[in-house]
Amino acid sequence: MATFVQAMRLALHVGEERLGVTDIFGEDVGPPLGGVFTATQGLRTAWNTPLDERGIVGMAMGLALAGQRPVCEIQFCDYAFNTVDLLKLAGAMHWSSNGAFACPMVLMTPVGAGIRGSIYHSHSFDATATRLPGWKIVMPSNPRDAYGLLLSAIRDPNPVMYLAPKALLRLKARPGEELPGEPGDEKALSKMIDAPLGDRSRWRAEWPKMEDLFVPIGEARTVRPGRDVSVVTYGRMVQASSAAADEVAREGIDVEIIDLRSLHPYDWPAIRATVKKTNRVLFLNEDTEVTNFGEHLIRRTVEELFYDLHAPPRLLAGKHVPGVGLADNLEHASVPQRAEIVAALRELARHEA
Amino acid sequence: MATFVQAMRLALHVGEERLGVTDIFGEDVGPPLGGVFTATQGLRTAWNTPLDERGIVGMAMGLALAGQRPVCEIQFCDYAFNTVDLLKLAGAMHWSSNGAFACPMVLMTPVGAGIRGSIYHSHSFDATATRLPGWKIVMPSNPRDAYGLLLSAIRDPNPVMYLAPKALLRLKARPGEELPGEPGDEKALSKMIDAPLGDRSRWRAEWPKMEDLFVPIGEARTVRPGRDVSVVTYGRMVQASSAAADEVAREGIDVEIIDLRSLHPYDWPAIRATVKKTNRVLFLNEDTEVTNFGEHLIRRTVEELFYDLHAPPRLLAGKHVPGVGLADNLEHASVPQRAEIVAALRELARHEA
Amino acid sequence: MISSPAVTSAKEKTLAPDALARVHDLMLRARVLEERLITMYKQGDGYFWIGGPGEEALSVPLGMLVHKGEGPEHDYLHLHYRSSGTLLALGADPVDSLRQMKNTATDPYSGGRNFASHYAVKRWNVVPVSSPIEVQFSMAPGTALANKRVPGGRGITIAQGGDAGTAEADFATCLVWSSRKGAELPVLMIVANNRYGISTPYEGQHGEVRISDRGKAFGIATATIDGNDAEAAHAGLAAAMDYVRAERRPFLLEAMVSRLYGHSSASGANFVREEDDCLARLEKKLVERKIKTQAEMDAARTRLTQELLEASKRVREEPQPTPESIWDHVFAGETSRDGGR
Amino acid sequence: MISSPAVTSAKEKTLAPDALARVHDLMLRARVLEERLITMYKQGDGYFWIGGPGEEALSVPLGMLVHKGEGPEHDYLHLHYRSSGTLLALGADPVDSLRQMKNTATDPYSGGRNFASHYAVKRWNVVPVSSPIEVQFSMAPGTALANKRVPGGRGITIAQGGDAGTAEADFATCLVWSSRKGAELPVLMIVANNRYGISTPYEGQHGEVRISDRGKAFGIATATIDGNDAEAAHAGLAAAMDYVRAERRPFLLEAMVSRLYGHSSASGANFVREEDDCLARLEKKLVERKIKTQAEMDAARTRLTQELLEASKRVREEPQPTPESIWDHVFAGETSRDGGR
Ligand SMILES: Cc1ncc(C[n+]2csc(CCOP(=O)(O)OP(=O)(O)O)c2C)c(N)n1
Ligand SMILES: Cc1ncc(C[n+]2csc(CCOP(=O)(O)OP(=O)(O)O)c2C)c(N)n1
Ligand SMILES: [Mg+2]
Ligand SMILES: [Mg+2]
Repeated sequence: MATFVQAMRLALHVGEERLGVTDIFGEDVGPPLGGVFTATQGLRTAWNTPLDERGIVGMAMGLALAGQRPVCEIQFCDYAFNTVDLLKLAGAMHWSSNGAFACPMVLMTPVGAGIRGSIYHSHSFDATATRLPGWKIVMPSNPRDAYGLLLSAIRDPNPVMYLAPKALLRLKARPGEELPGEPGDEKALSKMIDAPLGDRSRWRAEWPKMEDLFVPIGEARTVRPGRDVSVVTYGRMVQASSAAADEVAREGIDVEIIDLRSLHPYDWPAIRATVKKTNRVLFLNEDTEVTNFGEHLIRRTVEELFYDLHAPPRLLAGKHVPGVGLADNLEHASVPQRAEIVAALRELARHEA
Repeated sequence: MATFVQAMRLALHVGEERLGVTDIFGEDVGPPLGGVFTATQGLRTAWNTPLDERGIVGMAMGLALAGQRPVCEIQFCDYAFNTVDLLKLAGAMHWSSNGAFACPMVLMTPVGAGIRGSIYHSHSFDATATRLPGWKIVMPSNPRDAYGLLLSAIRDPNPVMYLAPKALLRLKARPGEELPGEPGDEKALSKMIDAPLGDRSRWRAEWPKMEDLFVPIGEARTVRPGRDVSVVTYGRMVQASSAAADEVAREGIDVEIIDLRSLHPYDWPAIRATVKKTNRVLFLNEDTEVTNFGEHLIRRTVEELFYDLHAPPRLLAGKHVPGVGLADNLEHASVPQRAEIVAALRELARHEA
Repeated sequence: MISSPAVTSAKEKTLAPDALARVHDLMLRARVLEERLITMYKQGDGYFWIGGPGEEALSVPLGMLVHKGEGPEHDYLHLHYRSSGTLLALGADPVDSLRQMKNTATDPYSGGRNFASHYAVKRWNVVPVSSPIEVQFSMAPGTALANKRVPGGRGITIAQGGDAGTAEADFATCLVWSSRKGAELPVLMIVANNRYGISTPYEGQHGEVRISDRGKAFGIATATIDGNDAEAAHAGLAAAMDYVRAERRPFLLEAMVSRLYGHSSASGANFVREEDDCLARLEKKLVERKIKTQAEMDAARTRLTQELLEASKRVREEPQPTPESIWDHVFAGETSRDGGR
Repeated sequence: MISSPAVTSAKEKTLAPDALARVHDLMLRARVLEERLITMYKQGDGYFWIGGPGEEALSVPLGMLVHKGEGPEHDYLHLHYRSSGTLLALGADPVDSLRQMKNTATDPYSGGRNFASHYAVKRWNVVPVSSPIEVQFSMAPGTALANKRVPGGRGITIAQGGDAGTAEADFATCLVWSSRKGAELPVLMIVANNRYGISTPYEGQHGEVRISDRGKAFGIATATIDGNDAEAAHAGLAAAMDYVRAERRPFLLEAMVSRLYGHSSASGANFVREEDDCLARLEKKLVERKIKTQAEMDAARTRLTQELLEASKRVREEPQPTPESIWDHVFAGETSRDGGR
């Protein structure tokens, strides 16, 4: 069972071998470290850049303009906010050149709280990302999607942002959700592709023969079918809402969970279907709550499905404060926790129209 | 009758004279130009910076940390997207230092379309700005508020962003809405404070004795009372919606227009009151429509006022495309025009719950 | 034909008569084009003008020296909004510039979306010129790395901007990324120093005596040249390009140029008599060297002016983009045009 | 007392015995503090460690030489996350660092919000240290302008960062903004060059032989010093600070230092034997010059270690911030805490 971060690494390897990736780069992405979360260990084309996020994005844009398929990383999305102008430009490249220049780059970056990352290792990026026209935005919540969405991102002729929930990076694939081609034995896989501790100068990864899996960008996944209340979410909150759904199930509340997986384009038919089914919906994410992507989804829901709603649609998101504080009390008060999700689900389910 | 941009200049002058402003700076802000829109002509403390927005914001932050009251300008908000990290940092300064360091800076920047500015002189900034916890955000729609909100922004101990709708900068104050202290005769005012064409090296402004006017940050203004439909808007769209309201008035639709004036903090009691009064609401702005501040307001409206709504609340905003194109057809298709506002008002008014 | 980099010696400070005549012809075409664009603006046939009159002695030789084509075997051009001379030297149709001025649907560079002088030509590696100052210098290392990867390749990357723009982060990024030891990149950075950023003079904004000095700490080869002298500019460019082509290392070239019609239409777009006019200088040379007569050149100017006047009338009749076209090209490939809606 | 800038001659390369003893005492305290923080992390009394062991020979003299106080008459300090030595030399209570490590409500620097070594001390002009690398260099010109405005003032601004961080835009911004001709600013830029950015070696990322060379094109005075030799560092800092104080112009100082416990707890926070230990070097000197005996110094270390161990136990009992405290200080002044909600 590959972990999320191993799945990323395997996808990048497939990218190098079969999808034309010639450069995987970012701060500490190359040897010896292979990424602060190990996502790029052992990759043939991985290299270390200067400590300059603007340069990283610019390098990716330049390579993409020259027809390459670069994959770059911003070490933490918290450090991508000095590149927003360049991200906008990448998203505008094809449009402003009237279709002449595509910009097929992938930008990967770890997002979200949940690892006690304090103010500058806990930011989310989904709200900012969805404000970048011309970009596709994906955010997997499990190893299989991590693999399949990264392959799709690499193949896509547009700039694609790949948001990796950092608290999930060590999550293992669930039985039945393996990556196609991964060795059955997880110890064996680790031996093959995880860099050893200590001196790595002579280490080479031994790659399993992976098969293709292109999870379509724009397609949601029903994580859990249910009758009573819908949760439309993505990333780390998929896990959090599953736990909450288990809890309220004991009270007879049957929750349907939709994992959007892609934030742009997003799967409106899937959202429409779940709202029409349960008539009660919670939009859930951990980015700050003022001018939040979930608010866009609520807007569209009330615009198109007002009379299908048996309760006011709800948003649960991060608090509008300057950062996520380090102390547990602070982090828990800042980003949605299970108890709050449970409370919101109960309220939605019990609401009498 | 002072124009919007004259009102800004007069407020900056008051800032220099009475509110402790020692530095007004940005690209082309000092002599000889005094700002690409003339907002800073003749000011004693105005100076030209290097062409480096990050440096401009950093300079303002440094001065503010040292207890000064800097006012900086980003020439067009389109060029502020390379500073988002610094803006976030300014907003976090007081909070992350546990209240030790305030950051009382004002950042002024022209926003919005309407001057055929093409891709990079038509951006809005309200969505991005409202995603900066710790900042106050104001956006005046007329000369009197332009004056009064700038004075309040300067006096505020927090970072305040002052978004100036560039299409309104030449707008004149309406009778009864003069600035306190401005000379009655607009030709006289122009002679006193508008720099002459040609050589300006010996020109000095002659400032009228202006009176204080502190428009409170966080307080909306009812531009037009009405019974049937509410428009909650700000900036350039205040004018556009007024024209639309005149048009539908002929059909017997009585529109109430709320000019928010402050986007953060915003005047929720005013929004609640108008929604409870008309039960039908249009949120209107010209920023792109995915993850838009108006969507936040809709979210809050459905969360708190769901059963007061006799029609689904509507958002009218800019299209989610990479930019505003130059040709008139393109600009008109990209940002809300009067005809669309009229259509939305009709639809809201006629909607049968 | 002198434009093949292979045959242009960097040492030639004097160009052969036919070469100089060709430079003049292109500079004249560039000037006449800009004057037409300014007139269009002033007559209401466009909303905004910005362009390159005063930079032709630099921009034309640059275009002539480019190893032109598509893909990493060829030169990549990250230009600025004063590069019309370079485009004409590459072979661009001046009428397309009129189309962009008039924001017609037929504007091949942006489909009526962008301001005049915002070029994008895929078949010549002219990557999209965009309004934000200096961002081209952050992208240049990327195309340069693609150039470098071509085995035996001679393609290089050229990034050009103004003097004031060097204060932006991106200029420093290009210095840092192109000079990494062992990973140097074939980038020619050109700073067209007209001593102004809009209204702000160079003096008071710079601690550097020469902007090109900023390369030195990074071990980058540098030069500052007179960009108003077509021959000096040609020689300086050829030398710098030869170096970058052969050494696969960066070069920082500063060229002193003029801003002949001010910053843009926002500042009036009127001829500035105090500035050194590179075209007049070249014409004087041509007369002195008896390569062309003033009468010949004046006649050519009149003819070209007339041609573009005619063309501008035709362009006026071309269609404007449709409202729905805002959705075109948001995405490459087959994605539904508005992603999710 | 040698810490008053007025009496420290820049020329002294050898410090007087009592001065050197004082430097040692503070360096030892700084080292012991960092070791305690690392232990707290390893024992689960904190979530993350980053700090300055290996930079004490630089950070301590810096703190001693600061013209300490609040407001533009005094020095502003824009430090990085390896500046504990500077804080202790200024007079900070090491227990407050333990509080930040344990993210208690009593942490005076951030109220339990920020990582260890993220200082903010209003009364000493220590502006908030924040995690994003290098942004301090964009803010420094602002406090320096405030310093400069004080008539007859001697206060200066000091901005410090690492070697890898100089690739960020902000470093270039500080060079550009502090050296504008006629508007030079009293900024001392310090680069603590430990030859690594996390796992990435200096070699391969820099075209510069010396980072300090980057100042030269701007006419900025520069020096590179041995930051592992407390006396050399003291002299280098004193010379640079005297220059900035007197001339009201910028100075770029590069100091070669060590990273004694790796990058942070993320890389294990274990002692790196290959690195030059500035404290060991100083102790050798003190023994050689017979200023202190090794036994005395070892005893001091044991005593200080014990004191901090005790303190860390007490800190463990101090309250954690309350959940509601996330709303505190979002705004200065009387604004409703959450603006609009
Ligand atoms: C990032 C950015 N900031 C500001 C502007 C507004 N602006 C347009 S041109 C210009 C001056 C450019 O000066 P310089 O780099 O010297 O080039 P020149 O126009 O003189 O050729 C400015 C400030 C911009 N286009 N982009
Ligand atoms: C803007 C930004 N990008 C990335 C990081 C992640 N990061 C933390 S420390 C570091 C390396 C810093 O190296 P250097 O500047 O040499 O300082 P040192 O840690 O060696 O003292 C990086 C990349 C960050 N904190 N901020
Ligand atoms: Mg210039
Ligand atoms: Mg380092």
